[in-house]
Amino acid sequence: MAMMTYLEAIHKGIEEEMARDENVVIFGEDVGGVKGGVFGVTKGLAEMFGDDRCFNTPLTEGLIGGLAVGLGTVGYRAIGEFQFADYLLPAVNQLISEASRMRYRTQGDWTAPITFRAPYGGGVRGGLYHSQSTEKVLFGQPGLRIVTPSSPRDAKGLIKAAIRCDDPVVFYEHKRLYRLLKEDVPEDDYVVPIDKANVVREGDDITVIGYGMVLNHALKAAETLSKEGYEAEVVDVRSIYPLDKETLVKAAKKTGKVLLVTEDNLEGSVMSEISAIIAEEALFDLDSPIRRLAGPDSPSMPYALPLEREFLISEEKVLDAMRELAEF
Amino acid sequence: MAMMTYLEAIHKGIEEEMARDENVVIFGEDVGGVKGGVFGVTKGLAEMFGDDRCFNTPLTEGLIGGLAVGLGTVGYRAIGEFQFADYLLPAVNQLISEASRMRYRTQGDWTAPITFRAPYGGGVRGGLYHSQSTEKVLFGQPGLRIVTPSSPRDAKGLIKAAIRCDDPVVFYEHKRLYRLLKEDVPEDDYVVPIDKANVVREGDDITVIGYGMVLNHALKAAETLSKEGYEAEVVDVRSIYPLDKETLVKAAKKTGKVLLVTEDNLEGSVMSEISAIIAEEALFDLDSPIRRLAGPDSPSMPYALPLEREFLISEEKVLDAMRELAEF
Amino acid sequence: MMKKLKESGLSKEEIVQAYRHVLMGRRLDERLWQLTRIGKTSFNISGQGHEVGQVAMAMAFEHEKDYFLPYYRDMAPCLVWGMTPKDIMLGSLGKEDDPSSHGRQMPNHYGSKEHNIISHSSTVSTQYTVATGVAYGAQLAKKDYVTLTTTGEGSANQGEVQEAMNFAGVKKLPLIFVIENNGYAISVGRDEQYASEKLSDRGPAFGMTGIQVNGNDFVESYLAFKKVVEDARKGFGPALIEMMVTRLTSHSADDDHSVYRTKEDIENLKKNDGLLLFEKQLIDEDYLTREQMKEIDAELKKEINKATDEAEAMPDPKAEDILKEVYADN
Amino acid sequence: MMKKLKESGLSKEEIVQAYRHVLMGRRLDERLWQLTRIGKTSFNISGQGHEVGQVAMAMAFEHEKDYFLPYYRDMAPCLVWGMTPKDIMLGSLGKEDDPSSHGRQMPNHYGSKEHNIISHSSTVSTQYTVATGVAYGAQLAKKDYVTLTTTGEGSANQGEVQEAMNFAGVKKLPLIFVIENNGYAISVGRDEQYASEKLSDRGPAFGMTGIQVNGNDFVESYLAFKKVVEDARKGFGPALIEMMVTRLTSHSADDDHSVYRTKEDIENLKKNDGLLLFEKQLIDEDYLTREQMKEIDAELKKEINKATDEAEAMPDPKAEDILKEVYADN
Ligand SMILES: Cc1ncc(C[n+]2csc(CCOP(=O)(O)OP(=O)(O)O)c2C)c(N)n1
Ligand SMILES: Cc1ncc(C[n+]2csc(CCOP(=O)(O)OP(=O)(O)O)c2C)c(N)n1
Ligand SMILES: [Mg+2]
Ligand SMILES: [Mg+2]
Repeated sequence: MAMMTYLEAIHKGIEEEMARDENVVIFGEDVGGVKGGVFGVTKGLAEMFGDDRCFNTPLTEGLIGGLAVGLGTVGYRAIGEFQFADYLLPAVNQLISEASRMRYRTQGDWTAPITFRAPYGGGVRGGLYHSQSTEKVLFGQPGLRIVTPSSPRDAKGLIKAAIRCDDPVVFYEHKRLYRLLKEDVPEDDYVVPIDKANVVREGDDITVIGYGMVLNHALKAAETLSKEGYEAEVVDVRSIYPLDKETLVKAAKKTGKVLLVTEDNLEGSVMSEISAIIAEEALFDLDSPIRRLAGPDSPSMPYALPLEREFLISEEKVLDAMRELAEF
Repeated sequence: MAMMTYLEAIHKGIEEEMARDENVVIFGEDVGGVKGGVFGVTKGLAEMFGDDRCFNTPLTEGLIGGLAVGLGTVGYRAIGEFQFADYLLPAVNQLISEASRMRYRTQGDWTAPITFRAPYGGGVRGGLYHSQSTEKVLFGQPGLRIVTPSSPRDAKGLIKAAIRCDDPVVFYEHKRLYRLLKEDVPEDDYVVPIDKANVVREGDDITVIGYGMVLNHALKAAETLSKEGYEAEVVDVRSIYPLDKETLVKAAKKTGKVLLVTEDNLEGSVMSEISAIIAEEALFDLDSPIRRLAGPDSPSMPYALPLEREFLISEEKVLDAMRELAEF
Repeated sequence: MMKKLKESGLSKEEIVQAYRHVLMGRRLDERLWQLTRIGKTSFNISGQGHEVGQVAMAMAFEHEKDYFLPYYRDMAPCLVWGMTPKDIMLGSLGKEDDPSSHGRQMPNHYGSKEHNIISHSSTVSTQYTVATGVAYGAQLAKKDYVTLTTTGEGSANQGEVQEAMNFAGVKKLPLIFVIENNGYAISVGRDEQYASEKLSDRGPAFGMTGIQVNGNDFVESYLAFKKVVEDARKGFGPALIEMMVTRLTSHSADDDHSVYRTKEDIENLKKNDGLLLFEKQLIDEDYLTREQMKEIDAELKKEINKATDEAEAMPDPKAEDILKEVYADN
Repeated sequence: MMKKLKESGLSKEEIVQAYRHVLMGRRLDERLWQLTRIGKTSFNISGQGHEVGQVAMAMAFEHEKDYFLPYYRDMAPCLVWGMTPKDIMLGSLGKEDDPSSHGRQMPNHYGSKEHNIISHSSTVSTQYTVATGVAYGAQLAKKDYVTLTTTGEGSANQGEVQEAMNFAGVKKLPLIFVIENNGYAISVGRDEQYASEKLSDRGPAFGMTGIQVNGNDFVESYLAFKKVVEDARKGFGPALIEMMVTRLTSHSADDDHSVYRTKEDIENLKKNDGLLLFEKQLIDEDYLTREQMKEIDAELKKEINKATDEAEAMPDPKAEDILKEVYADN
């Protein structure tokens, strides 16, 4: 075990996989050289594994997408970094038309085992274009996987699983969690399953489902609520697409009261699909409407502090919603 | 009144708006000249309004997106055509980062009143890349509107509303409906509201919600079901984003049994959001789980006939699902 | 003035083989149009008028190791690379054994794991950036394979095409970019597509050689490709070749070019039919007689008949397999 | 050798005004760094080292009618176009009255309805295609405005940039594309960004003039812009100008260039400081004395102090307005 931040855990996972398999390569804007990423996730990798395996690309996300797909077809495991999740939008065509379909459209003859990394999320004064949760844009594209860790421990195990996965995986990393979270992380070679949600807290009164920053809020709020006499089951979605329906439905049925939390906009988020699944498969187990807590339907979060605060889901907002549901 | 196909009605709506307002311009791949679009929707417009107002662009969807946004900022009402809805993917960055946010990020100082046309939908032997429902990719981007007509009458009125709308609107046109539907369409100048769902059939037993080809299936199936003694309320979503929650929730509450139908994949479709809204606002009015009928979670529909058929929602599949729900 | 065939440095056998490929491209495509007309296949898009340059291009590569990322008009070069008429037929008929996509993509979306032909989608030009990954793989593995990718002149304006060329220039990738310029993007003519005189000028703008060749001139095309492939294999970096060709047919089975091409234009197309020009050259330069050509034609037709029959007899994909290979674990 | 100031054809007053703009760009940016350091604003990204070329560029346009689609380092040309130091301050402080975005975008995302400066996003280079629409509007309305858009040399590799240039070439749009080439995309140097010698070579590849200018040479830059703007206004079509400049600072407040620039490199930056070179030229060519410059400097600082104070006193956007202007009807 070693104390690691969420960022260090991701770094470590990549480093281990690059050491383990020489077909793993990593690239993106500012990823190589001495800078090692604008957040420093890839710092040191170029020196350790050479400039061929860890390198800078020109400022062209479409190219990052296609380059990764091509490397996949000839046997490499590419890790393509989009500097911010907001900036994978120029690569959406490659992600949807190519990466997610190479296997399907050749019935497995050609494949694209890729990990696309995408730092996402708000609360960093990034305004409209450095704060987004873009996972909904890619959600529901069969062939593609979307995952995100919400703890350092999961971060290391999940990035390793993504790199080893034979499918293209978009790996979202919450920018606010990079340095905020720190915990003991196993130093050995473990992976976290690529397709499983995780019940991070057990409880009988309400079920809270989320991922990323808001999941951490929910965990803290659950402790407060516990003192008030209510126990919350807290589930980390982790595998955003495809979803681990079984775990999610089971957790919903367990308490009959479901709160879905996302820092994305209310409408069209991943939580809507989770709600639909529950409404389809667990309706008669519900004791209250399925409640979603989310950002307002503005185009991401504005820069000015009062507006950013208004947009963001805080621990307080999560606690209020949990309490309301518990008392329903 | 005049008998018109769905395609003719769209053509007519555009023609009327171009005659009415000289700031309306239309462009895209093969849109201008004598060809007038690969489906012929814009045929004759170049001759009628000149090659400046109806023209071909190079084969570059990103450019189509940006060109439209720029024209919007200086007072034009651009209609940009994506030849197939599948091919708006290279323009996703322009649609999300620019078109949908120009107004918001300047608090109304600059605006982008645009209509992006996108022929979508399967059943045309178009395989993986000429059959898609890409509306889910753009769904949930505040600032952007997504609409689609499901009848010739709506087609004319809705394209006119989209062109006059001061927001960017993505106007989906179902390729299979182009020549399949024909009905009397008013020759006068009417618009269909840009933000309203439409109850196209009244009934007390079950509520079916959909749009496009599958809505037409539902309407036919409703007649069959009626003979079996069940009356279906059928709602055309029409305004895909933002959704007309009021009408949708009301229709759901009315019968307490809801079937959501889409020809998109099951997960992550527009229907998931509708389900979430109903689960949030009408849960205690429901007498059965919210049922979704959709394509399988494969990456769009394959080319070979047995596979295409397997993917597509047929009238029969809709009828079966409706019957099952009615009998629940 | 076309370059003489002997200047190619190719043997007579090789030249005749080239002709067989060109003619097979033509005849097979003609058969596909027939099948489309009678409803046995729902779609066709063809390389008619591109074949001579395409075959010259393909012959400059080593098919055992070089990779090819084609576009939809590249049936002839796929044949040179090793695909068979039956393979093509299986694709057009959407059969389970179709090596391109197992019936999942529309016809003419060529691919073959066996022959290093990497699958492409309908979304134009995405193969250009994908090809950079394939080519970068050669550098990583210190292998000397060269990668070839093609697209049309309309599709060459897609931003990704320039992104790919830019990166290939930076990394000096062993990668040959080809633009098959037939002057039309469906109905859109050259003047509405780009303003520079030659698209090959874009090569130097992205740090590589750019050469325009007459795709009807077999030897000019072949020698240009031979040179850039050799250079790429030696590590001298990528190249862009603009191959001037003619689209003899409508854009595809869904298009009718008489709407936007004048009667005269359409009549004139024949004058630029590379196949006819190549045949004349073969006769003039004593490689083949008209008689021998007829024999070859008859042989090819037999092969095509056989391929058609065999392919038609093969099973369709099964409905229950629709979710197969969405992910690695299913 | 820099071109003499009098060759610009500008009056002494105009040259001095240019200097005021250059210096204001510098001083205002220095103030923004201070505000960032003390936490009054959370971010800054600056044009230090770009200002001389930028001001020369902007002076070649008619600000009453010409449109400008800038990128984040273009504070100085926005000032020339008519924005005030207070406008800039309001943006950096994220105030309700910020004309660029009313506090909704990060600092340095310039825009102004009043001054024909069209809002840009953080997603680099999208302004290039947006600018084609603005320029096409001039042709539609038969107006003679010229449109200017800028980006960095890293961002110039985005596919959309080439798509925009291609379309502008086809339509002969009155549109000037500028690449402010400071040799870095954050930490990524020229060699990893592109392989051609000059980015201006991309102009001809897309059917337009391409000119590389030394952005530290005020007159060379000004005259190049003057010519292409005149040509564009006459209907001769677009141009691409690559302006060679120096990034004197780290990429932004979030970056530390000492990580990837050597100590020596950083020390050498001063030698390429356009402001210092321009001042030397102004003195050498008898436009201003050191004394007069100090006076100007003092004036500008007063103006900046005032702008800062006034902007700080302005209200923040209100939380309850978060859904204002998402759509036309709210
Ligand atoms: C991204 C994208 N946009 C549009 C289309 C529709 N489309 C298919 S082929 C074609 C024209 C291609 O012209 P060109 O590149 O010149 O190739 P050619 O067909 O002439 O060989 C178009 C517009 C597409 N397949 N992909
Ligand atoms: C599409 C996109 N990708 C990545 C970024 C992150 N980013 C912001 S500025 C920048 C470097 C830009 O370099 P250059 O274009 O040379 O401009 P400079 O900053 O040097 O003026 C990067 C990578 C972005 N803003 N947008
Ligand atoms: Mg063409
Ligand atoms: Mg730069």
